[in-house]
Amino acid sequence: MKGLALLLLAFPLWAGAQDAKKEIEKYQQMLGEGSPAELWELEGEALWKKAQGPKNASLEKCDLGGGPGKVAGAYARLPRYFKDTDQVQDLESRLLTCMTALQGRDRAETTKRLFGNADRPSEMEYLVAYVVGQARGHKMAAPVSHPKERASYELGKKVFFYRAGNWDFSCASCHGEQDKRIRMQDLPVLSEPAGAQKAYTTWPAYRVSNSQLKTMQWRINDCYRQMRFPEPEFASESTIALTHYLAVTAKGAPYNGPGTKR
Amino acid sequence: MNKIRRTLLGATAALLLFKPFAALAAAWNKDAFAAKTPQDALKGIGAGDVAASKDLVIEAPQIAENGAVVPIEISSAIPGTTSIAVVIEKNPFPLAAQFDFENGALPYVKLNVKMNETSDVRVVATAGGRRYAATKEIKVTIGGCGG
Amino acid sequence: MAGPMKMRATLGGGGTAAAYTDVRVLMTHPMTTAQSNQPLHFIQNVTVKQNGKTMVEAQISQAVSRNPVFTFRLKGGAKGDKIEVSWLDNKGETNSIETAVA
Amino acid sequence: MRILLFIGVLTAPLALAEPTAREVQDIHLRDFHSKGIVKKEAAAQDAVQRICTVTNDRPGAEIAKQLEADQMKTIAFPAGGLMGDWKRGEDIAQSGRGMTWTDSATAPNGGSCYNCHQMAAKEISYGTLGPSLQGFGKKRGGGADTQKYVYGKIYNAKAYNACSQMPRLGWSGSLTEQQIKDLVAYLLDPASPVNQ
Repeated sequence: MKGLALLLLAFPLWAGAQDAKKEIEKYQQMLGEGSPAELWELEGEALWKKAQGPKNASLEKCDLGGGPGKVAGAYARLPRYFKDTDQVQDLESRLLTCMTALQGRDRAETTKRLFGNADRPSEMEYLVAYVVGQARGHKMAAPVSHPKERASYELGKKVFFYRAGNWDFSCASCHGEQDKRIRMQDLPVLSEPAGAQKAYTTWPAYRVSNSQLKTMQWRINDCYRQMRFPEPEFASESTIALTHYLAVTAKGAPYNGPGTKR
Repeated sequence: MNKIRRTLLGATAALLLFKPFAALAAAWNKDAFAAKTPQDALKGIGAGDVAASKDLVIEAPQIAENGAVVPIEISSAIPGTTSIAVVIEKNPFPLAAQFDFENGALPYVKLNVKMNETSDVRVVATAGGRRYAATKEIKVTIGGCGG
Repeated sequence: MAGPMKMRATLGGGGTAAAYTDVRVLMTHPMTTAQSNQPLHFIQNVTVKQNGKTMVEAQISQAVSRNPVFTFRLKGGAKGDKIEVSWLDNKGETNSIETAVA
Repeated sequence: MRILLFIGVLTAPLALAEPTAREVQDIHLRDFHSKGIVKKEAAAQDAVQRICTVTNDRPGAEIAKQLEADQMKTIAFPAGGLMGDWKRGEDIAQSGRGMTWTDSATAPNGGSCYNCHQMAAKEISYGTLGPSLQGFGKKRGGGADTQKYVYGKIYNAKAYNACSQMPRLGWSGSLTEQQIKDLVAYLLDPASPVNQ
């Protein structure tokens, strides 16, 4: 029941739509004030510092773009081009690189269980919570200077507007016009700075419907599920490019995650 | 009730040095929490007779998008408030929590509760041996007791 | 197994003397209900202490959301006050956290 | 053929940094995989999807007309009456299930109508991506032509507006003939809550 129909249950006509909107905003605000997301950050920090893998190493020397071990603010400047892999990487993709390079783990093992659940969150979810929490207050500044960054941004834009799947949707079908909503759910316009900033700076997020912290890769994956697309590969070029496009569009806004969502 | 409990605690403290929490377990009002109607829940916490009070404030959204997490903030301006209980009338087990305040804790709490469906949320405060209540209806669009 | 807890205790209320101390505490716990298909597992007691003195004693039920978050408010208070929050669940598991008021 | 030529002309002058429509499709086909009931091939574009994407949903009058004519040919209008049961139609309008990789092939699908449209006044949890359909039957009447239009629009919205954001619910196999008839009744039947 986590499809497009988020609010299948009708509630009786009791107030105007405006009042309903105001009350839902209040709900979301109060939700954010009491978020368990910080628990994921704590656990993620412990995992970040834990030595594991064949090389019995921690991720503390992982280069997220600012040099080995620099975590503070790193997320606000992702995705970006990395010389050692010669590609544009988002946070999740980069974490996988570090697990392989620093800890000596193989890709099959590190990608075996990327999306966890409330009873057993994934290592990726914990790590992501920690790293993004270290960027709170940092202004979004994903770069587009390297030729590969330019290409990634352009591809991301194309991916955003690409209509396909059984229902002919693109991201823009729902996130392309002002003041639209699905059921009661407001839809930010992600191709414009205001909407992209609002959404991007509050993801990844703790979702109370899953009692679980969800990553940006998950967010994109589940959008495609609801769009009736086939499943995108985790940290594939398309999903990284799409993330890059959104991050660049959101530039300038202070990062404020991990957020808390319904 | 607190006094009785504390006496019991004192009496058994020596036996419980290594498991201090076992003593607290005795302080869980099993009957009230097992009550299936709001009336029985109120009876269970000794609040059969309550007076409505404007000094007891429930801050909560009127609509919760997800009943699994409904934020509620409660504060009492009734002088001498020593306890606040939360009763969600339409939950299968209506009594959600009871908070006892001592030694200078303000009669204030903010917590997240589960709501099975749209329901009145009744808050009961105890002050000077008397009970006061406030009620707020919260609409739930997706119920939250399954998980 | 008891998962991590997190707590923040801050002075609030403005002015030079604090009007109150805000204690915000997060607990990792499944808080399963009788309606879920899992064994009933939930925190029953939460205790808040300030410098060793009990301030709040809470009895809670399965109706408190998964991964509970509470905010309590203690009168007055000063920097360095020791705040301790502990919980006990229906299976006898416990956890606690201690912090100094910032 | 004319349509394919058109795509070539349209994509040629784009800046070098931008991947072509064909390259973007190839990247999707490489990066997406089949899961559950959804096949990888669904990541490829048909003529409607491709042209609407490259023209920003504004293909121009002539191309639009041709696309719409092609799409019209896909609609299988059933013989006889098109009015089903509005009560069943309401359930279909409410349900957002179906066609995702977590849905089953056998459970009945919904139309997801309320995700995008206002319909019955009593349902305040409605989306606004599509126009409000509240009182639709009251305004349009329930004549044979209107029934046919509504049936066709639900079956294949692109036959009426080439780059409509509305899914082709009959053509894509999301809804059955009977389900679409039930939705026709939900919109047009004077007794339906949509027209109260």
